[in-house]
Amino acid sequence: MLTAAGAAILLLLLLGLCGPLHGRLPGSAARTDRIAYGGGMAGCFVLMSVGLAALSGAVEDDALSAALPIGLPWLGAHFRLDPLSAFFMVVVDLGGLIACIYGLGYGTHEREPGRVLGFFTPYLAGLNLVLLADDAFSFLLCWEFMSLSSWLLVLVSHRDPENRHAAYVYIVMASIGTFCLLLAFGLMAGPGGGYGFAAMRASALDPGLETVVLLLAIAGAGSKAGLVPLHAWLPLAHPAAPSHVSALMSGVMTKVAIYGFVRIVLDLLGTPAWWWGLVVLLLGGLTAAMGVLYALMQQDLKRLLAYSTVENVGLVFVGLGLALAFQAQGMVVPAALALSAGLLHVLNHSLFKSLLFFGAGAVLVATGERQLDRLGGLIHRMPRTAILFLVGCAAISALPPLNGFVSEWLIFQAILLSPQLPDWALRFVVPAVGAVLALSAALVATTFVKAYGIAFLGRPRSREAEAAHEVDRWQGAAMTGLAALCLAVGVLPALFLDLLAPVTQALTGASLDRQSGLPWLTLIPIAEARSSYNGLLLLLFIAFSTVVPALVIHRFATRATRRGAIWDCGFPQTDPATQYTSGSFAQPLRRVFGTLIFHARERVDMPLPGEVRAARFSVELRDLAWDVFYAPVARAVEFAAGRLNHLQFLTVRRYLSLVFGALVLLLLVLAIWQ
Amino acid sequence: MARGLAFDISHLLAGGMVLLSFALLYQDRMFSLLRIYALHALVLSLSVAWQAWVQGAPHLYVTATIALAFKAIVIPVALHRIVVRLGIHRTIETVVGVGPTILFGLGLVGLSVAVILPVTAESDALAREDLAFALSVVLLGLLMMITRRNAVSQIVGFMSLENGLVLAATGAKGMPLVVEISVAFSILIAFIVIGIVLFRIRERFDTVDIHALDSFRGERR
Amino acid sequence: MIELTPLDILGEAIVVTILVVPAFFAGLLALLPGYRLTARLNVAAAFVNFAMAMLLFVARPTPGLYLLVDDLNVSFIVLTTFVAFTTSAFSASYIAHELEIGRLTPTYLRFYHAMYQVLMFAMNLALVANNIGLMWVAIELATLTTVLMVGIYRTHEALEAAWKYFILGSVGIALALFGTILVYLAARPIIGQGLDAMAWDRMLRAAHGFDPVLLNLAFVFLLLGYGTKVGLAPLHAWLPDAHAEGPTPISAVLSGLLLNVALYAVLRFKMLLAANVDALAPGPLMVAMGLVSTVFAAFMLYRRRDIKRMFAYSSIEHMGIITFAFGMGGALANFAGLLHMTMHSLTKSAIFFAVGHISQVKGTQKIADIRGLTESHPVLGWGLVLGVVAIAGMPPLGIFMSEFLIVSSTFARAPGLALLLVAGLVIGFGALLLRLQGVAFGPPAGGRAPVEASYVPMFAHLALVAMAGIYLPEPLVRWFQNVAALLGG
Amino acid sequence: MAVIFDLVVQGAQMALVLVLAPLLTGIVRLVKARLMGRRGPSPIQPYRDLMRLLRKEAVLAENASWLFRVTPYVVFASIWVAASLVPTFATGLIFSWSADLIAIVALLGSARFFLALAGMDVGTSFGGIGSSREMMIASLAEPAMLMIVFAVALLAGSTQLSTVAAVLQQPEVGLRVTLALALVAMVIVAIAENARIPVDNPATHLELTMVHEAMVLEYSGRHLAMIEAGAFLKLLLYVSLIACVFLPFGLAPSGAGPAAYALALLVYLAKLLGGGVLLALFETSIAKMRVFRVPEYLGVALMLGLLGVMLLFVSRSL
Repeated sequence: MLTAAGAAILLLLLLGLCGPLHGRLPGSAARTDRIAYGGGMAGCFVLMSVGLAALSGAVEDDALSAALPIGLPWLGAHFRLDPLSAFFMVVVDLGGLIACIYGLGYGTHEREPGRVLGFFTPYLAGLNLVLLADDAFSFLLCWEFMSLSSWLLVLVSHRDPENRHAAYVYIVMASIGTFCLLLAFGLMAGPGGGYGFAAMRASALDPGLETVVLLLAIAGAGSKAGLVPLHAWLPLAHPAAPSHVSALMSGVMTKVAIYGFVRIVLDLLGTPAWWWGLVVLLLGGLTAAMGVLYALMQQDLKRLLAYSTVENVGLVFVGLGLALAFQAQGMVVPAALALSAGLLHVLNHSLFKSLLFFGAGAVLVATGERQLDRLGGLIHRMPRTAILFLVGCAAISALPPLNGFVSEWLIFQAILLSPQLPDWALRFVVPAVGAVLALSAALVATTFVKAYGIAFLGRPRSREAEAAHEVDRWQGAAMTGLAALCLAVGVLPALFLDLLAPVTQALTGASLDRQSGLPWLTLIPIAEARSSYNGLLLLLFIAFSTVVPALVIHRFATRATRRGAIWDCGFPQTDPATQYTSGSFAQPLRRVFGTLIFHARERVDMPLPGEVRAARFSVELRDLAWDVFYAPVARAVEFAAGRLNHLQFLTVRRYLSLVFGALVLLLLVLAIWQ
Repeated sequence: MARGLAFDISHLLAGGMVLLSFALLYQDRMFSLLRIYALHALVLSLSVAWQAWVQGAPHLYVTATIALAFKAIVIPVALHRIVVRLGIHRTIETVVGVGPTILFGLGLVGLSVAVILPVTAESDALAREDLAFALSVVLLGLLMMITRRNAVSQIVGFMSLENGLVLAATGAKGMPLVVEISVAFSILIAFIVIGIVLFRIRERFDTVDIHALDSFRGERR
Repeated sequence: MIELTPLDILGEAIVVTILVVPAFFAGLLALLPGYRLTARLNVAAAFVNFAMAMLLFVARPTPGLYLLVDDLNVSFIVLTTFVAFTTSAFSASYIAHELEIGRLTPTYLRFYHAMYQVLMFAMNLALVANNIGLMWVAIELATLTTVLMVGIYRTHEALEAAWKYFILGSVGIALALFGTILVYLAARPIIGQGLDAMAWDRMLRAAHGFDPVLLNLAFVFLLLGYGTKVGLAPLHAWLPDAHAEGPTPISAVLSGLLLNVALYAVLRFKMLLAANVDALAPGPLMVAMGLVSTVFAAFMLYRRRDIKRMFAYSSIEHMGIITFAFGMGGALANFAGLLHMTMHSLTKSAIFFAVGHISQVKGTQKIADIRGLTESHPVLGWGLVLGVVAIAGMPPLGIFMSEFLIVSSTFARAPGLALLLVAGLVIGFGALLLRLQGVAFGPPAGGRAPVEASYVPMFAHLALVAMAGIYLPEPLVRWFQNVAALLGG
Repeated sequence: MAVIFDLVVQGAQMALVLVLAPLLTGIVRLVKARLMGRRGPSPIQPYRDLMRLLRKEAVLAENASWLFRVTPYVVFASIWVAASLVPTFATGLIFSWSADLIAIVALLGSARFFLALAGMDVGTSFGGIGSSREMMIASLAEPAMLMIVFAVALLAGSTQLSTVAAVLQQPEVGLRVTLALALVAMVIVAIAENARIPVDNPATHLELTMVHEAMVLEYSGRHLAMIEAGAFLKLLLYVSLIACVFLPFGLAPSGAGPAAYALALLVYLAKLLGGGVLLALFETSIAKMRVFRVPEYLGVALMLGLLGVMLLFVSRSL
């Protein structure tokens, strides 16, 4: 089984060679495109099947691990496919597969396709390898390889200075994160160098050290996943890459980061302390709230989506935090519920975030614009994209019967189990986090009403938007597939939740009851009297109540329709500029949260009576994390570099003084030491 | 010859070198500096010759000869001519005052004694005392290099440092390759002197001439 | 007298060859005119050297009074001769261009080739010397040679760099000599006077009886003396300028080899101290200097405007890391140190090859004037990206493995030190990537002339580095482990 | 057989809410008019309005998209489904397990989502203002609502409305501080969600402070009828919800006989009437507030809900 996975990964790595060959092979450049993406599809498909097979328990256990004589010499590279990695592998390769389909169409619009092709498939391979790695060295090697390849993908449009800046911030943050994980693994491995995961699982750490490992894991994996306040790189880097890569970065790579966190904290570290859950919950809640508030304020479609990723990561971490809190008390069934909720949201987010990024990519291809305020009316020119994007928006806004609602519902159910927790702090924090989640859920809906309403509805705000055209069939197919999956998970959540049973069984020692056997495929996580949900029935209900009245009205009342001028209360404004913009849409909520969270400054430049110039209004928003965490560090490094730089310009005599000083110092040390 | 006398004489010579090193530190006139340096080299050559005799190591006479001919005569003369030809100022600009420098130098001597003192006495006392003096000479030479702004006096500092090394090497009984090392060092010094003449080194090595400015190069600020 | 086997004799012959060949070619190349022939002879001599060094795996001489080949230095010898060989190949095409644009005259070319061989000779001698005095002489010779090479362009800047190098180097040499004398003084009462008391193998066996005070004092001087050559802060000042102003092949050799040779000397003395229980542990000193160098160089990387000078600072950083690793000691850290040293040599020389090409096609070494290299010169640009990514410690390249081992093994033992090291690494990483992005990406600027020199040496190095990051051959590992055990705590 | 009966009861529930919704609004309007000293329209006026609108030709703006035309039906359907999932006169309906209280809140959210989109479809400034404000109000009202849901669910140990009603019918539940807080919060949310004074004025047009009406300004004919019907249903839903959770007496349990159902129906009608009168009283006694005061007003609801939940968490341990 693992050999199939290995072969698929190798294929993916080799396909990276298509990059340099682009345009040099006989035949057209499009052919290399097709080879690379087609191969990518094949590889992802094999890997996804492997993951599914492993998850369904169809494979012998010993077929699921391998040790290769590479990597650390005396240890070798260990790979293993356990339920956790299998689940994430399904998520990753489903995303990868569809991204490859999308890439077939989207890739033809690249200015320098070689820069994408060369790293896209290795990136996919890297994502998978992280999941398979079973020792610290292989894990970090693949982890950093993943960062490296995605960094180069962010640099595809390298002529834009903003992208270069984004890529730079990204790679530095990625490297810091890797070092955090490296230190965590160093602690877990101990001075003897037990780098294998099996050895780490077996050895027990001092509680103090466990705490350090937890914090390092939060910093390392959390920064990659986009936990506030380490998130500031994410909204820069994710949008800068080509859209199918953005989809992978936001939809998939953040999931691999979550995998890293789960692997270290829930698997390798052993029994959690009660307050671990508290820390993770608080961070998750903070991330969810901040992420969505920033998302709401964005005017750049892709950046908005990236911030929304931050929000969703927060949601997943809330699930994980609850799981940790329950696990610490030995409440395994609630822990399994919380973990399932978090992991299901992992799958869901990968689906709808990819869909949304693909939609944004389609808009970008069609109009060349990412700024919401230069779009509008695309629903008429890109009907298919519009409807698929709408599905994505509805799914991410947790509207039933789509998939986003299911995972959010499950998380709420887990929160409702929390009064059973004995710790006071948790009793206060959990409901507060619940309130924050509720708030952010509502704000997500607002955010995506804004995104969809400004980009696709209304009248075109620019010539580019007016001249937009529908995208090609590959892109359409990819988006259709994702939309269908969003609906499928929403309507038949039981089937997907059952996939998670082996994962929770392995990590928490319990799993939810088998869901797919219940009548009508209803979801009953704990007990029927407690809570249940049936997406299928709800879908049928809504369909029934939509179609029947419509038919009745059309049959018995009237179906006459007339097109007329815009009414607008009798004073129609013909200029599209009079429409609401993204900034004005968000203004009421900016007033509510703005000064506190964004340091929002609104400046109005109102001409005096008699002046003929136009009035101007500008808003300045800042990402707090950037100001508080990133900028001071950058300034400190800059300052130290500036100070130390004087040492480059000394005279030889002064350099000699340094040598002399070192000598005298060491001799003094020696004299005193003796 | 009594063992005591041999010890006293070599002690005297080595101590003389430390004293002359202080004189170098103290001196602020160019030509006097060169003369004191010549004396420094002369004492070194005497000391080496004395060691050759005491240890019965004839090859050390070569070293002594080199010290005498090259360091005590050729180099000072050459430097003298350079100073005259290049029109270098005859007074030496120091970075810190002479007083503090001397005090600091005394501290250095104390330091060298302090670090050498714990050496077990089984390695013979001659070597041990010599070593403390040699270390002092080395440190004083370095101190001189960093407290003078003028290239010529810095070279003098380096050469006195090197004299300390030769003193240490000859004090180490039976050490092979001493001659080779002293030759190698002489070549090094010759290079430095030639370097001064050829390149009229200025900028980074402070100045040959105190009026020349530091012109930072390569990577300008 | 021990019976000599044929293998011993072969070993003897090999060692003599790797000394005689460069010495002979140095003389020959000083006399021969013409560019093509001499460049080829230079490559040929370097190749013979490398081939001979490889044979040392098969046969080694019995340690004599002057020469010694053991597990420790054989790795250095092979690495040195290999990089010297590839660099000579790079230099052959590089120098042709320098002649064309008139930066070098034929006379200086002759001098350059002769000096190249003298340098090879000196480095080989320093490595195989069994005598601390001989090693000192060899390192001094290597220093003098490189001083001359650094100044070979005879520009104002080059001369000044050479002068700075010369003065600081001379002081370093003096300090190292003092340390050498002290070691002899410590050894003499135990071993007896004469050459024996300066021979590595004999000293190591008897080191437990040496006077610890003298050894400590000696180590301070040796660490500072040879540390100057290694380029440890605050003794580093000569290094950036010498790298920046000399011909690029020399920068590659300096960074890739000469620093290692000096470090080799420090390691040898460290082993002596480690063998003496009463002497101070050399580890903390090396750790401290290593850390200072790493962090300092990391900060210095930010304000660099000259691309070669920047990579010179990166060399300081990496020598700091290596010194740190050896200072930490222990099987893992020593292994990592050796690996890091090897990888750094290969990578850094590859980077200098790339930089050489870049400065030739762009006609400048100013970072600000070089942009968009991956677009204007894709092969060169991506080669540079690969090299810098490797030196920055990203996988799947070799330095990642050594940094992984150093950091993870240190953190369990001394968390504070590991954090400082990581801080240095991250800061350096940030600077390198910042400059790399500026140089390799963005709209292209500067010349667009095609590269005429050969890419083979550069990519050969990078391929080795890439391979080592994923797979280290078993014999190499075992042998590194042996050496790591030799180096001790 | 029982299944068929259950299905009939479920169908009756769906029909019932549909039939009663306009009447409730009519009563509220009538009572309000009487309180203001006007005669007011007949309580069945909303039915007449709906019939009139349904018969009329629909006028669409030139650039209205399919979304604009579909939205009224979707909005109507979502609210209708939600309303029919709330136990009105009987608990334990056959499909009640398909969605719980959280899902009902989410269904209302869906309706609002689409309505807000439709408001932006034609691209007028009025539509934008309406959508923007509606979403702002919802962003604050929905978490408050969820907090109320939490409070109730924690008290009852379930998010199923049937179970909740059944549990709260038990005498041992008694009077709880949490319930009182939740009730106040629920009323506040209900007022905001139904666009009533003081948050919004359902009777206004051509006023810059309008919210809901600005959003649906472009609608006419049958589309407007569906939206109006949706609004009526929503009001009914909230009144039923409050009745079901806070005044659960008189609900017929699952599988009760027709007589019990008839009695329960009468009780339900009485509750609706009471709710309508109270709402009218409240609305006539208060002035509309400025839009930017609304967040503070809703913040109170959120705080009350959270406080209720916290109290529960704390009291559970005592």
